[in-house]
Amino acid sequence: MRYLPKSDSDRHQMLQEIGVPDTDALFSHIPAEYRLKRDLKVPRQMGESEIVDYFRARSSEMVAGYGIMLGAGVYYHYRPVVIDAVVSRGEFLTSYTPYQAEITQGTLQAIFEFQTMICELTGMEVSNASLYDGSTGVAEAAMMAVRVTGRSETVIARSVHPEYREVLRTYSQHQGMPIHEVDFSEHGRVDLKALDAAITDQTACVLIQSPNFFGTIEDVAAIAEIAHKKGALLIVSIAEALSLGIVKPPVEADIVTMEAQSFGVAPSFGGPHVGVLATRERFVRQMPGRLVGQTVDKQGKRGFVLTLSTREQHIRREKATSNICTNQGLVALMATVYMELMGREGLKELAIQNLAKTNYAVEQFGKNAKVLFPGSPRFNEFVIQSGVDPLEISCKLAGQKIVGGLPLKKFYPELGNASLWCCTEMVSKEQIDAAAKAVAQ
Amino acid sequence: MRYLPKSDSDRHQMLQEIGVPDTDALFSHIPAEYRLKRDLKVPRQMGESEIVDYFRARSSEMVAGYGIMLGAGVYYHYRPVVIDAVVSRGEFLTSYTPYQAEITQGTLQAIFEFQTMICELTGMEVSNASLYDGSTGVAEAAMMAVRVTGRSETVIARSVHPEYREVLRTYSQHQGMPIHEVDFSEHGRVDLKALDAAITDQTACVLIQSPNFFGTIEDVAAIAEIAHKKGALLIVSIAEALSLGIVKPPVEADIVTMEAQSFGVAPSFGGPHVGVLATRERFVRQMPGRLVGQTVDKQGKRGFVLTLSTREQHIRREKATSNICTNQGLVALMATVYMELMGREGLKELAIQNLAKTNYAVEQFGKNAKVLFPGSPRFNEFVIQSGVDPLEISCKLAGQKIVGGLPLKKFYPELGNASLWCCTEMVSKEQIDAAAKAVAQ
Amino acid sequence: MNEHIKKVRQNTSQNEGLIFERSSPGKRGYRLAPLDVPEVDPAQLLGNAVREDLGNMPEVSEFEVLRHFTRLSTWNYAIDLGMYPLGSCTMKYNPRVNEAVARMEGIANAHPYLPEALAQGTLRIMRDLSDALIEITGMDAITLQPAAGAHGEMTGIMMVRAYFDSKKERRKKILIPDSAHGTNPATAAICGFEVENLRSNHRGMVDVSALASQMSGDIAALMLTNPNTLGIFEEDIHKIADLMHEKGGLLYMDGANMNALVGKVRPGDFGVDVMHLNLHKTFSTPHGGGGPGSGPVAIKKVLEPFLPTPVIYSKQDGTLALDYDRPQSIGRVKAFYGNFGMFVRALAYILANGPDGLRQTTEDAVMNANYIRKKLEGSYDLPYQAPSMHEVVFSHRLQSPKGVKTGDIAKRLIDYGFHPYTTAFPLIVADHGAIMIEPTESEPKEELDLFIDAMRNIAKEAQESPETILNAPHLARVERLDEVTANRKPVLRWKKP
Amino acid sequence: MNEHIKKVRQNTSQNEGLIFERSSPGKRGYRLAPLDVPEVDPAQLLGNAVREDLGNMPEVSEFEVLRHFTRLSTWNYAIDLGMYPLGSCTMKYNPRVNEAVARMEGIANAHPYLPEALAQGTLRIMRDLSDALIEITGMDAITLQPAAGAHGEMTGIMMVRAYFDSKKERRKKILIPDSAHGTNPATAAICGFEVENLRSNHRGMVDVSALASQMSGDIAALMLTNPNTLGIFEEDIHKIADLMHEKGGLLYMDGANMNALVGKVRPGDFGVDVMHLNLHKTFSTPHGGGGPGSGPVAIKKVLEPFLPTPVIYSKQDGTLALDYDRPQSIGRVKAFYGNFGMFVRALAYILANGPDGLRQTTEDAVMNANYIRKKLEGSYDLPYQAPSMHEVVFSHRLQSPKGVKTGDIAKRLIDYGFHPYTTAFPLIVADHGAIMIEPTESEPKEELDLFIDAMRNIAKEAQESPETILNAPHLARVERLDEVTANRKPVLRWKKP
Ligand SMILES: Cc1ncc(COP(=O)(O)O)c(C=O)c1O
Ligand SMILES: Cc1ncc(COP(=O)(O)O)c(C=O)c1O
Repeated sequence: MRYLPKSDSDRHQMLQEIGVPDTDALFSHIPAEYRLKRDLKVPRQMGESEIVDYFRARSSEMVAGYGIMLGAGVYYHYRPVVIDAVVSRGEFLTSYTPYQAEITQGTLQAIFEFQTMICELTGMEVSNASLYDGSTGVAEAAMMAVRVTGRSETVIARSVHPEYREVLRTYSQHQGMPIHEVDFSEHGRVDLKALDAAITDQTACVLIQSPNFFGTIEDVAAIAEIAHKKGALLIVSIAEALSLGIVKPPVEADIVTMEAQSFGVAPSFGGPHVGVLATRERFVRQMPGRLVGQTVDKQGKRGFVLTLSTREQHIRREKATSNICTNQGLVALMATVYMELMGREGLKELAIQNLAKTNYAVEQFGKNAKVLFPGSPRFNEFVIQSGVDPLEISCKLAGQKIVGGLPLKKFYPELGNASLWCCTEMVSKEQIDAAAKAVAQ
Repeated sequence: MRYLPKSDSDRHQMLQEIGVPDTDALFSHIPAEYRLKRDLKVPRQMGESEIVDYFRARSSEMVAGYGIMLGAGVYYHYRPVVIDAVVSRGEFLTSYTPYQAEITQGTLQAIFEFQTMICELTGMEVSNASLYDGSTGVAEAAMMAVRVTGRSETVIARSVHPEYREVLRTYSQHQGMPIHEVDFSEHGRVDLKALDAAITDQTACVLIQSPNFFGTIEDVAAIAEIAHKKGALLIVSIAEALSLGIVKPPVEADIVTMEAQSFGVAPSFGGPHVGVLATRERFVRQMPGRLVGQTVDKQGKRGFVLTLSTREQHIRREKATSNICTNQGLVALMATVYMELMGREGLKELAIQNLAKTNYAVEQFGKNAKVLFPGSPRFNEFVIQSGVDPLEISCKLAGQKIVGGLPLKKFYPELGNASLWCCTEMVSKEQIDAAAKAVAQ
Repeated sequence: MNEHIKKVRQNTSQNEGLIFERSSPGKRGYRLAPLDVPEVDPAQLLGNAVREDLGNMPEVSEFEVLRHFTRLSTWNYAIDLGMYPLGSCTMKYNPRVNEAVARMEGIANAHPYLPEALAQGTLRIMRDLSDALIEITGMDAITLQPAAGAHGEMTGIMMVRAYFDSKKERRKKILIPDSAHGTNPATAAICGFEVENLRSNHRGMVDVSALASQMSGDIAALMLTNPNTLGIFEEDIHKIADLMHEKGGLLYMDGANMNALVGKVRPGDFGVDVMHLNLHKTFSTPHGGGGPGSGPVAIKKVLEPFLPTPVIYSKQDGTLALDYDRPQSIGRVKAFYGNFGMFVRALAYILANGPDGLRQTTEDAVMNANYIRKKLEGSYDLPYQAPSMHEVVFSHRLQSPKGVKTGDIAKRLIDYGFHPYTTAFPLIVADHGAIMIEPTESEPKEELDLFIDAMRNIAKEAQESPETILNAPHLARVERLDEVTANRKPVLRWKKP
Repeated sequence: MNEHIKKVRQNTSQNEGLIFERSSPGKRGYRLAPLDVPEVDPAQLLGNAVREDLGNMPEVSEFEVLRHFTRLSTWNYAIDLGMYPLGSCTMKYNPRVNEAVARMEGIANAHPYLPEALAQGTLRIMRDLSDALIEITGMDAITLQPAAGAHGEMTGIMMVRAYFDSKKERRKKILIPDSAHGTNPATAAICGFEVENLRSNHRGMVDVSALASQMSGDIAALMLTNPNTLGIFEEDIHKIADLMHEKGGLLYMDGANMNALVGKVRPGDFGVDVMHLNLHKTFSTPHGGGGPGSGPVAIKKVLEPFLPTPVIYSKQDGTLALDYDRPQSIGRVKAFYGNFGMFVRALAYILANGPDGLRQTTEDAVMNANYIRKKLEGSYDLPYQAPSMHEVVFSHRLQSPKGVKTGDIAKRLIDYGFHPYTTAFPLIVADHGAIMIEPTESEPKEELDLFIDAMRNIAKEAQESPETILNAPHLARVERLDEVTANRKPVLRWKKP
């Protein structure tokens, strides 16, 4: 086996030194009835070229070179090649969690920069080193709000990503954390009256997403006021991180939880992506996940360490703020590289391009179909109501190498033939025009 | 410009410190009439995504996923991914020629390993660090033979790669180095009688290729005897390095010059590939190109340096053994990684696979067309004589995603509709069968 | 002081500040393609939701970013540089072909909401990996959704809960041995269970009689790591499973240590009902400085109704599809289908190995651990004598009289050119003095010998010059860092001075 | 002794032997796909041409190879790690997008003998690059075939020779200034010319009066580097060109220093007849530890008939094709079409810059050199005072009285965290004491300041503690290596002990 650095004579010598006659002797203490006496039924050992062929065949069963107008939590943005150049370096790729700070300063400083930029972008004071993704981030944030407030209930907007809400439901089901959903108005934003009514003195947090699942930007300030008035925390989930390039950050929130896939991370059929949670300094000891802090070594030189780990499972065990251990380190590094490449001006410029593409698309689609939630500000997604099943539109577009919007019926039966479309900088005017035409009839 | 690490204020500050009012002042000593007062007419500055799009468009104008049965000096072999993982490391990729040994030990040791393995494979005693490619290697070798022998003429077999011979002609034309060509026999090998007749007491070297341009393996021992008998050196050029996995190395040669593209280097439309020259220890001071040698540092620790540089242009100027300076370092590193991955057994096993594929192809093609040079041993290429112009065959095969053999008329008009086919491990049985069928009609 | 160090020499290492310290207005690391649609006025479109500026986000050139991270990277240790003997972490070779195939366009660029007809390639990868993992574990079904080991634990324990809920049984507790990893109890808590500690016996294994007396109708499951975190195979595993099953309980296995078993022993064959795998350990996906991971959960038939949605299935026509209609499901644990990119890598690893390679891998991993054990016995105290599998756990008992603790020895290993072993657990090693070493199969004998030599030298130093160890590391870029201050006055982000 | 070093700290660096020292029979770093055709008996097929075995070729696993080279790589300095101020080498940022596009399948996998109809993409790349380079140089035509600068020189000088041959003129000599790079005279020799040395004047430029008197009907061409190797623009370039042309001679320009001119001045506009470019310098293709390079040769119309074959042209239908039928051609200088992979990278660089970026690049490169010059004047002797372009050449005159030579200062720079500047030439710097510094545009001000600080400190050390410098480097993995023994008793390969 080409990965194994041993010859038979190496093995022989080592077994001799161990003092056993053969390898089987090393397994002889395992009850014989459990020892496997046959080969595993997995494909035979393959050459590297065969492995490449296998995956090339799988890859060719997918779409390549298409204009994909799907968003809904996973966004197509151009990924600068420097990202892969950095994360492919063995020193990052094959390093472990930086528990041993003295020889993982590279990873630690990168995370410190990540935390800093997440704070700059979200308007929060502290950020963790990452969570699994945006969906589990929502669950972790709600659990954190419960710890912070001592209250148990979560009021969540239906305009939050449906799968994020499902994950919250899964996490909360056995923790005595009732979840209440609040509907959206005809503007595709949280129904503020209903929200106000839903909050009780047991409400730990109000949880919204902005831009929300429909691409609409919520009135965060108004919602914050409603939540805070009743002593609940406001949690804002952000699924499209790029929106922060041009949309005001949710500074009124108490916790921001974000999916940062837009920052240079490949869609990769839904993962690995990277969640992150940011909040106020005063809540730092209730945060889930790893934190990197700055310190000095014995000589007074600046250095970085994992810190406040008494929050974590390896110290606190069942009393930890979360059970998370392995997080999304390398993906957070991708996002870090992306944020540094794009920087202060690039994120803004790109966000404006997304606005422009989407604005153009809304105008074009609007000629042939009903665009829902008019009047509300949106970032790079919008919902249309078509005469026919959106799947039919998609079929028509496939011939032009375009993948159309996401049918919403499954998540929002009341929206009928609605579908959710996304226009990032990766979709061309021609593709938008073609799609807008297909929507007609 | 995103590559430039300066802000305008950096520039301003630096110009101030230099003591000039603006950048133009730094160019003011250049006669005004030569200063360009307009923009260069090159395409406007592009975003990275646009650059990728441009090259993706070019790439899609080529063949992808085809079975390519072309060889003729450039061979398709599987390239293990570790090669690119290694050469993509900035420490190798962006390092200069290792003149400063103390901080380029990585490159130096790798070259030392390269030189060692080239010696092991070719049966020579010393190898240089690389030359541009196999074709210039032939020219350098002939010039070296002239220096070594004090004679002026080269006798070269017509079964040497036609483009290699062209390069030799170009190099030698102004150096008083007459070139004589010797024909091949009906066995597709050097005509030994003609060779014997062509050698004079002014012959510095006999230059052959084995496996030769037709894929046929020359009788190196017999040729060596003929050459040596008359005091000429024997130079053996190898265009298909992989042949050394199963074909006896040309130990009778005085100089071996090789193209090592087969060792993990992409075809890349003909370059960069990597030439190398190996020879006997006693000729070392007449070798062209860089050499790495082992030595020790002040503490007695092993280390490596560029050595014997008094042969080279930067010391010897017009008396140097060659004008070569920049060589093919990174490509030699690719070959080094490849040779170490494949190693003693892998090169052999792969070479035998190539033999088997080609043998099978010869059998199949032989049913439908005349395979030339029967009876002579061959490695992974063979020549067929078809009824129709080989381009017609290629056209037929294109529909099946196969690129057929190379028409030989251009190089060998006397061979009429002959074409040169290559079957490496990358060509499947199905493709061979399809091609053999197409040759019929 | 450092004359016995054979594995490394000193060299220069570039300094590099924070990226913010390089920022200067007007520098750019990007350039966008020009817009092909009419420009817009953000303020007009967004109203008061428009953002003014991006605060102190950096402005740097592309080259500075590349050089910044290249320099930073050189401050890291990595498997690619040398042995990484972290016990319980299985720091094995991360094959480069895995990275290559995960970046193929159709794969990397696949949107999770592509219509199924356009996503057969990715679904096939999931199915093929699932089949292989089911065979390897000897279980009946699997979900690939969990993002890491702890997430898998949560998924598994929630399925346990759902199982009892479906039977209207209300069991309140999960049994967890004292040797367990911290995520086990933390997970139980999230799933609404109380944690009951299960004692280990003097051999470092589950105390079967304690289990017999503790096991009751109130206990939903036992969370067992096998081999356990001492690297010891629970020889009484059949009794343990029987005991659990007799009282209606389930056996959960933390599969973090599957690298000791693959191809040799299958948990499904020794009574496990539910278990997670760590693709980022056993199946070679890279650790990436902390993640991403992937923690599939394999189960026996009885738990199948409770799998998270969606579940892959084959349609009549042979194409693959996703089933969302599973009323007894515990629900989703993550958006989409899991850390798909890790599935690609794990499957590539399995294909590269085949049955023979997987078995040999396990054998080599166990042999390497036993070789280290043999060579370090005497130099370090071995608190548990039972046979070792893929890792061996010593204690600092012989060194602590000199004030030298496991954490100090770990730091001194850095000077010797190695990453430290695991120090944080298992907690049952007396005085928390665990020296937990897992070499994996990826280390050649020469590297093991250097490690053994380093450990032996340090043992000697502990007797002869303990202060050398207590002040280690001496040869790293930074000396020992002040974690206490970091904790007390947390500085968690850069601020503009 | 090292307290003034700001740019680096000490760190550990892994040791690694030769790969042969890791070899053990039976280890494998590869696995082939199974053969899909009948097996063969090599001995039968090849007869006595069959090979027995492969001697001492190594047998190692894949992971060992990866780790081997990863470790080796960490012993190298690189642009990615810091400034690489090698004069005449233009060690600039090698953009990563270049690497990505060069690896696209259709491009990397293109066989040079593909039928033209299937190779339009690669031919288009060659044409687009050719057009851009012709515009940048202000010349009329170009060949991309030469593999590096020296190869380009040879191609260009052969065309000069062919030009005179076509006119039946037999000119025997090439004029070369004493400041020239070694490849210039070496090339002239290969082309069958005698080399005549041309003196520089006290300003470091061509001595025009000397040229006037030396130029004759026997001289085919002047090989001039401009800016020359002192980084000085030949201000009398028009006179020089006129002098050459008046006597029927040609002006060859070594374009190694084009990074000082691109977008600002075009050689074609100041009288150059033939010149080469180094894509691996000016156009950002990576140096790769010694190569590959690419040395296109741009020419004026009169030389066009002599271009190497083949030459690209457009057919009626707009497709591109290769013309092999050029009776006056000098012939091929290399198989196929040149180092095509470098064309891809150079074109990507040009596209990334555009006209504005190319000009700014040149301006920054010249500014950086002048900044260094300004800051190091006083600390080091500046033998030639003429304005500097992209590089500046000092001498060791102020240090040599203490026995400290340019080569020593260079070694001490290693301790300060920098790669040395160029020491080997230009030879006209008295006593061969050149300190030739080319920062390129890629260095930020902070890096330049650190370099300046290092150089100033070393200048101080030269006065106060010269032995520190003479024994440098102190902080690298190895100390100064014994080149004398290496030369005297060459050990050029490993041998089985
Ligand atoms: C025994 C054991 N269980 C569980 C885990 C948690 O796995 P993860 O980090 O993937 O969440 C670990 C990880 O270190 C472990 O060693
Ligand atoms: C001025 C000058 N001319 C020519 C060359 C030779 O170029 P190459 O190394 O590409 O052959 C160099 C290379 O260093 C150079 O600096």
